[in-house]
Amino acid sequence: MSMLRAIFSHPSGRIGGTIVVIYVVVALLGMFGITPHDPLQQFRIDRLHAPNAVYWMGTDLFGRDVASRLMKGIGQSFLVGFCAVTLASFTGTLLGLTAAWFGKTWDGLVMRVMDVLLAFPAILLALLIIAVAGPGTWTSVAAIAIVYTPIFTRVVRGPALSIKAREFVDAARTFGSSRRYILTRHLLLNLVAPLTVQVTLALAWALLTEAGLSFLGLGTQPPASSLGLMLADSRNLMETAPWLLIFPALAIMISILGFNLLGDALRDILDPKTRSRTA
Amino acid sequence: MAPLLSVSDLRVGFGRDPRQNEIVKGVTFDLEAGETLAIVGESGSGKSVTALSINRLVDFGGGRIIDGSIRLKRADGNILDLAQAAEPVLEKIRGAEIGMIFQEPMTSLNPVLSIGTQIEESFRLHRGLTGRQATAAAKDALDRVRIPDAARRLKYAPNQLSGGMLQRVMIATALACNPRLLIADEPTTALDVTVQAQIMALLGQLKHETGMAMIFITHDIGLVAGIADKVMVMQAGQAVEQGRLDEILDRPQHPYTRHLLGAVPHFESGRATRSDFHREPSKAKSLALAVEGLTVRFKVSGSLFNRSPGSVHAVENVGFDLMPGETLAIVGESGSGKSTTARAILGLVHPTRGSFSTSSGKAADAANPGVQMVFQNPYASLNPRLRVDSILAEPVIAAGGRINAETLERMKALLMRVGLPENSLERYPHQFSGGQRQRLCIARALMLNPSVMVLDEAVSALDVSVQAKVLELLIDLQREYGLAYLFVSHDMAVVERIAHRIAVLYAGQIVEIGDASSVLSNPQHSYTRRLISAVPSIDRRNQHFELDTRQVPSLVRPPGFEPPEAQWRTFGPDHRARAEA
Amino acid sequence: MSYLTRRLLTFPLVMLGVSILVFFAIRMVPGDAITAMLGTEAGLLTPAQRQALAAYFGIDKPILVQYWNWLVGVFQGDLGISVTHGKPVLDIILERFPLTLQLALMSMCVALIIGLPAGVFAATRNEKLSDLGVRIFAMIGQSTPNFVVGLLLIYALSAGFGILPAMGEFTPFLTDPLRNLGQMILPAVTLGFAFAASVTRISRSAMLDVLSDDYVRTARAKGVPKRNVIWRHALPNALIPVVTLSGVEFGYLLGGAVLVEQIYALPGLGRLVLEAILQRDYALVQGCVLFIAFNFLVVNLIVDLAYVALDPRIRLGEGS
Amino acid sequence: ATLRMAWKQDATGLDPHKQTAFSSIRLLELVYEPLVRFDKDLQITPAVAASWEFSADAKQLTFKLNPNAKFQDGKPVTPADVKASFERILDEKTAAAARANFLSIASIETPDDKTVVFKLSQPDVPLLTAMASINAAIVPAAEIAAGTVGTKALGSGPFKLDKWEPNSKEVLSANKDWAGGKIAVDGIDISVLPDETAILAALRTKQIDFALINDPLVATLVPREASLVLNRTPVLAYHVLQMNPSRKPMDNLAVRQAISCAIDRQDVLDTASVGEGKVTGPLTMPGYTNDAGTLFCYKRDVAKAKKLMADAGFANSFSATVIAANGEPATAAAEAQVIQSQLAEIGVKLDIKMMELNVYVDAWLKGDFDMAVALNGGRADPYSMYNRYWTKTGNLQKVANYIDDTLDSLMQKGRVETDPAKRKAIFSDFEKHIVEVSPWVWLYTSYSYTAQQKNVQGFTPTPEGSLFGLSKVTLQQ
Ligand SMILES: Nc1ncnc2c1ncn2[C@@H]1O[C@H](COP(=O)(O)OP(=O)(O)OP(=O)(O)O)[C@@H](O)[C@H]1O
Ligand SMILES: Nc1ncnc2c1ncn2[C@@H]1O[C@H](COP(=O)(O)OP(=O)(O)OP(=O)(O)O)[C@@H](O)[C@H]1O
Ligand SMILES: [Mg+2]
Ligand SMILES: [Mg+2]
Repeated sequence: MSMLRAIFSHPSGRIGGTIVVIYVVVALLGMFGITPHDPLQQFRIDRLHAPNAVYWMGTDLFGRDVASRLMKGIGQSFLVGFCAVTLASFTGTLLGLTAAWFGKTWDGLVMRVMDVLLAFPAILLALLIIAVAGPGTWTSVAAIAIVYTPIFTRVVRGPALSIKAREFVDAARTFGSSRRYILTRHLLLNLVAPLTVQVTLALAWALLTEAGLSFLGLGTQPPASSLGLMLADSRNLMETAPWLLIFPALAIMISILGFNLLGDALRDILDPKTRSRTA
Repeated sequence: MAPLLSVSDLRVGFGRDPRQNEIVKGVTFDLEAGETLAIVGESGSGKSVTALSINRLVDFGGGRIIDGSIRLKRADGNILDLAQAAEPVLEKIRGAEIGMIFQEPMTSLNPVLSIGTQIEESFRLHRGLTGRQATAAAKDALDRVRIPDAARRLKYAPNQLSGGMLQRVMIATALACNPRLLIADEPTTALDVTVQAQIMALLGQLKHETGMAMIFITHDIGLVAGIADKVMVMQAGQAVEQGRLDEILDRPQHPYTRHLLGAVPHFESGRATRSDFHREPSKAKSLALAVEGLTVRFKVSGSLFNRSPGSVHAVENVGFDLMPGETLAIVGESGSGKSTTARAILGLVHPTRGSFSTSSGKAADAANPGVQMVFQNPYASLNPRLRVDSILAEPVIAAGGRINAETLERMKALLMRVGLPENSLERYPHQFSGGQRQRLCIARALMLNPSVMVLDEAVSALDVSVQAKVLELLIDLQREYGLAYLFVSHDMAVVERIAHRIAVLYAGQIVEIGDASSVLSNPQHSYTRRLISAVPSIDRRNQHFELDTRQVPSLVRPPGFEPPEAQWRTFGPDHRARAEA
Repeated sequence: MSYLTRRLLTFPLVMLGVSILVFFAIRMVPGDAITAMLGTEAGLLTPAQRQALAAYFGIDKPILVQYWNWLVGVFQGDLGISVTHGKPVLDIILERFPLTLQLALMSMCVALIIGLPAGVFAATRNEKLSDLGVRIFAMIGQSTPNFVVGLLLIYALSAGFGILPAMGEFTPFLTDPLRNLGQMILPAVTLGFAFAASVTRISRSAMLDVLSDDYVRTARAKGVPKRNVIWRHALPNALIPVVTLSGVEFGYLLGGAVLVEQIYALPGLGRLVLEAILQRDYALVQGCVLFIAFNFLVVNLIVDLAYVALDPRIRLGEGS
Repeated sequence: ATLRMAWKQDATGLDPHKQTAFSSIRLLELVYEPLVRFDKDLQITPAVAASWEFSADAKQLTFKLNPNAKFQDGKPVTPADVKASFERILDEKTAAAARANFLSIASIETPDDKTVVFKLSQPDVPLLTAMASINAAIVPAAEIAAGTVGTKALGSGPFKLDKWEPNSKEVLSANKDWAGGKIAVDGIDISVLPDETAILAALRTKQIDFALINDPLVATLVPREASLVLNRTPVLAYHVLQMNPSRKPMDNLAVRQAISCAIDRQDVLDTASVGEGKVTGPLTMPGYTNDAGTLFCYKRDVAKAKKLMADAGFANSFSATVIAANGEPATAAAEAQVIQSQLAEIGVKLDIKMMELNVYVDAWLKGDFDMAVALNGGRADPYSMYNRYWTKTGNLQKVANYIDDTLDSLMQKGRVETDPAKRKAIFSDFEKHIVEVSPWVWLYTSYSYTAQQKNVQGFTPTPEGSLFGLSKVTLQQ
């Protein structure tokens, strides 16, 4: 609660928070099918209509309502983004934390594997995963998650190493606290701040990655919509029906803007050093 | 004749609405050429803000001068009100007419530029020197602050020098252009006693040589005696008292000044030691803690292109014992291995050699609840994200206990005992002051009824008045529970008040150990003597500090190095010192 | 062991991991070089024909044998022969690499030339209107997918002004610098846009941090003029995060920028790998990925060394 | 002047006997020549051969070679080269794509230095059209012996391939000695521009003179530009919804027919291809086409479809998966979506699965799909076009997964019939029958597009999409 208040009293937090909240609402509406029209229904006599009173954002090649598809697409993109980031942050945190704590061989092993994943061109990694498993929502989630896991691992391991050297951890060790207790209560709890910031930023990237994958035809499968797929489909219609490009592009930009602003605000709020400052 | 600097009714505020957030609330003082004004007061009283306002550096921290004037007599005799001056004029004055040094030498020098570059910069800016000339001038400046081998050191980066050296570099930079006013904002607070003494001596000498005026800010009233002509006491943004040095020290008028003077622990050369415990060698069987031959070495990792040059011999063959109810203080300057010794006993670092035993017979290590530790920094040793009840419960959980009504009772009782309100349990560490947090740490250490407490600089981070109260608490607890303390500190005045015995650590080795009053009143090892003579005291007024430019020896030894066997000499029943070459 | 030795020793390990990953992953993808070449007509092949083709493409032996042979080749500096190009893989990569390198360098230049001053400027105008302007620009830059930027740029220029960089055929810089730059500037700007935005934000926040550091106050107390305080004292200290970011981004760019290369029809590494995957040119995929991974490791190492050069405090190899 | 040209997809290899991808064939047709080739009306015209003749029993085919025909290294094309080429194709080790079409060749004789005689084991009329393919190109016997056919492009065609950087560019120069006549341009520079909007942009800014376009959405934008000309030619390749009759419930005739009746082919064409094309039955080649309106359920009839479904016991609904390849053709995803929406009306729930082309091909070849959206290549002859699917021994019978005696016997009859009118009748019956039993739903044929600047003249497109017409192109200043 106090977190929310802090976000909304922070200048960029207010804007970012509002954007994210609106998107989440729109995404939920889209996911539960509360849209002006059925996003899948093809009003084929109304193909490629420019935005008007009936179709607020126009219709696409099939006469589907762009506004409804956009809502659904936001839902889809957010679903993929959220799931992927949750998965990546979870695995990354687990690996980073244990690597920092146990050090030595385990650290070496984890970090080398992460190096392998990092050194492997990200888009190719995603591409291979999707090609092997076949495209679809959950494959995209897995692919994006695998791409971002090493980043989270690194983000966690660094601070975890420094927290490990903090005095309260030493103190805990002098009492003989169990490893699990120290890992969860001391390290993890104090990693919440960097993780939160990273999560918002990763959400923004995940949206972009999802868009890129769908753009290559590897993400969301038609007739479902996602922001990237809508952009990809509009590519060759850019001149005949610019609204097909403009609305999804704006939607994606504003959402990423929102996550970035929110991330900045969280960074300020959670990090005392930059308090009262915005980036 | 107008004074060199005349500040009148200075008001400074911060933030969007500076008037609402006034930090300095009407300060007035005059300063003649060649005079030294000491500003004292506790943390947050506005000393630094006042100082920064004089050369208008507050502007960059978001501060604004709301009211008042700062009249400076310039070299040509003109008088300029700095409070109204424009930035370009101020740039000419800063560094040239007003020099400034800060508290933290480590962070006050630009880490990525060599110290030579940073000193030269002053000469380039204000004297128009370039190239060789500037370098030569910088070398002279380093010579002036008695840095040996100045020519070579010019190329060093700040991280290659010790704190004391860096502070001298800072002074060299500030004095580069012979300013007529030097502002020193707690120049020695971050340094340890021996180095502090060196810096004070240097400032005294330079003041003498150049005849500059100085504003010296400190919260340690003991330091003031040695250097100041005038003293101003600040509290909550106001100057509550000011006058000549002797007037203030001997006849303080304001209650706050009196309180400040009373709280300072005065070092009394062993006359103020405790006498509530006597060691009886016959009872040696019931030792609370015995340490033998403790040696800790850290392998130095190789640099970018080089292999490891060897290891740091942080602690070398240290041995002592501790009886229930007794306090052994370990003193020594920074880097002498005090903390490493303490940490090795708790099992936080693995000793290379050595053995411990405790009264329970078990080795003292991480799983032994009989030995507990209180760390130096109360801010860092409490997990900021845990509530006090979880913090206190941790040792119990670690020892396999549960949180039941009984533990809860014990928590409350201990909180009461260390003087914290009962509702503390539901609060977070950041909702306590520094002294309160240290009490929390002490309560936490007591949760498991330890027999030995290791206190590593447990009161060093606290304000003087708070420090006194915590010390009192520790002594009470010792009496009550029969605790044995291993008290690590560099502050001789504090040590004198709490220790029964003292061990002096130098470069990882004990050089002198014995009964506190004997060691303090009759130090035998030259290093102990040096430590003691460096302690400031308000009794030694305008004293001429000895300037000692010796360096602490490097502890890095090549692989396989073993130090020679020590020779001990005995001076009395419980007092031994290492023979010196 | 010195840091450098230890660091270099991890290279082969990571490369081995990458090689295993790429080798087996690419073979797990359905379809092979035969379907890639013949498409649905591959169904017309008799078993003997199929066998002959498999032998031709070198995919007839057991997979572990294939891996071993390939690995042995790699150790001898032979990345194999690409079946689509009919040339040694290394030759093809080295042919394509200059473009990718140039593109990466140019986008980094674009990013640094725009981003760094913008970030520094914004930091010194903290909370002022101009600061806000810079930040909004940076946010927009970061939140626009670069394929959208690319498509819009091409459309706007070609339909609106009738100009367009030469597409398709890449002219090496040394052959015709002007033509080369004309060709590369738009892709570099497209990639550099988001990159510049990140640099702006990072350098702004790093500058803000640094400007409140003690040594900046010291410099001011010495009477150093504002410009010098910023550029000589503060900036070098704020560079570390900028270098980190640029290094990571540059490392990624060296792997090729698939979408941008595709849109601007540049024959870079990104497209090379993508097409190699689509054509199941296993040797080429493997070679490219190894090459890219190696570059990434080298760039990372250089970044770490740059830290040491930038900041004498940093001593590598401690704690990690 | 050199013609600057662009296309989206590059050739995948240089061996004319092995390459089947449209993109490869487009390039190889400029470099190699078969014995004969098709003109714009799919009539057989001379290429390396100047004339040809079937024996009366259709068991012997004799060619007279063009005496001027020369390979690009200056050596004349000899009957030995022809013989070596066909032997190479027939050799299983070569893995030649068109081998199956030439299995009836029993022996090849070269009585003199201008004559080649193919002796056939059985009458085989379609053989001649099969020989018009670049997969039956004549390559030098010496190159075959040296084993350099796939690595060096040495043909007798109008252009020499000077340089090939896969997926980047080709440089072709005019072959001065070409037997087919004088070539007006000095050469052709081909750039691979993987994005068709970029191709359009390059045309607009006059960076290129000539381009191949696949996506009808992009093609329709070309005529809007005053300086550009769009050529569109109907092609033989057909868009089709393949069902897998070996899987339930597509094994049920009524279900398949219901699906066929439920699909509005014109609507699919209008939506997915913005109307660029023509609704078609299975026979897409000129001379064999029938009026589509006469075929079974070519007028959409939802009521009938529903009734058929109900009869088959699927009054409620069933679901199935349709696979389609990404961007191959460009309209695949759109077709799948329209079909999905149309079939939803009769209670068929389609799941669309888009796949990378190779993955798709893999699944397709294994017959591992419920339904597939496909663009299958056409041939000038109905037998060569369809024997692979609808004869019992067809190589792709496994893909079609449908055995029908009527279809098989009609195919065999058509194969040996030499009288064009009778052949047409046979294949008309074939068409009627296959549409009625509906293993597949034929949708439409689209156009192949080339776009060019106004000053490019003399290009004639062909229904196969061949770029051979570039040999006649002139560039006006
Ligand atoms: N940049 C700033 N913005 C807002 N408030 C500030 C700023 N700098 C100082 N203050 C406030 O001004 C008050 C006085 O600070 P100042 O640094 O002068 O104290 P001090 O007497 O020097 O204390 P210390 O002994 O700890 O150095 C403090 O309450 C502090 O919070
Ligand atoms: N983990 C470590 N690795 C390497 N060297 C270390 C480590 N810990 C301490 N040292 C070195 O051991 C020596 C003793 O350090 P220690 O912390 O015990 O000193 P100290 O007497 O407690 O000093 P201070 O008063 O500054 O706390 C120092 O030279 C220090 O640099
Ligand atoms: Mg201060
Ligand atoms: Mg210590």
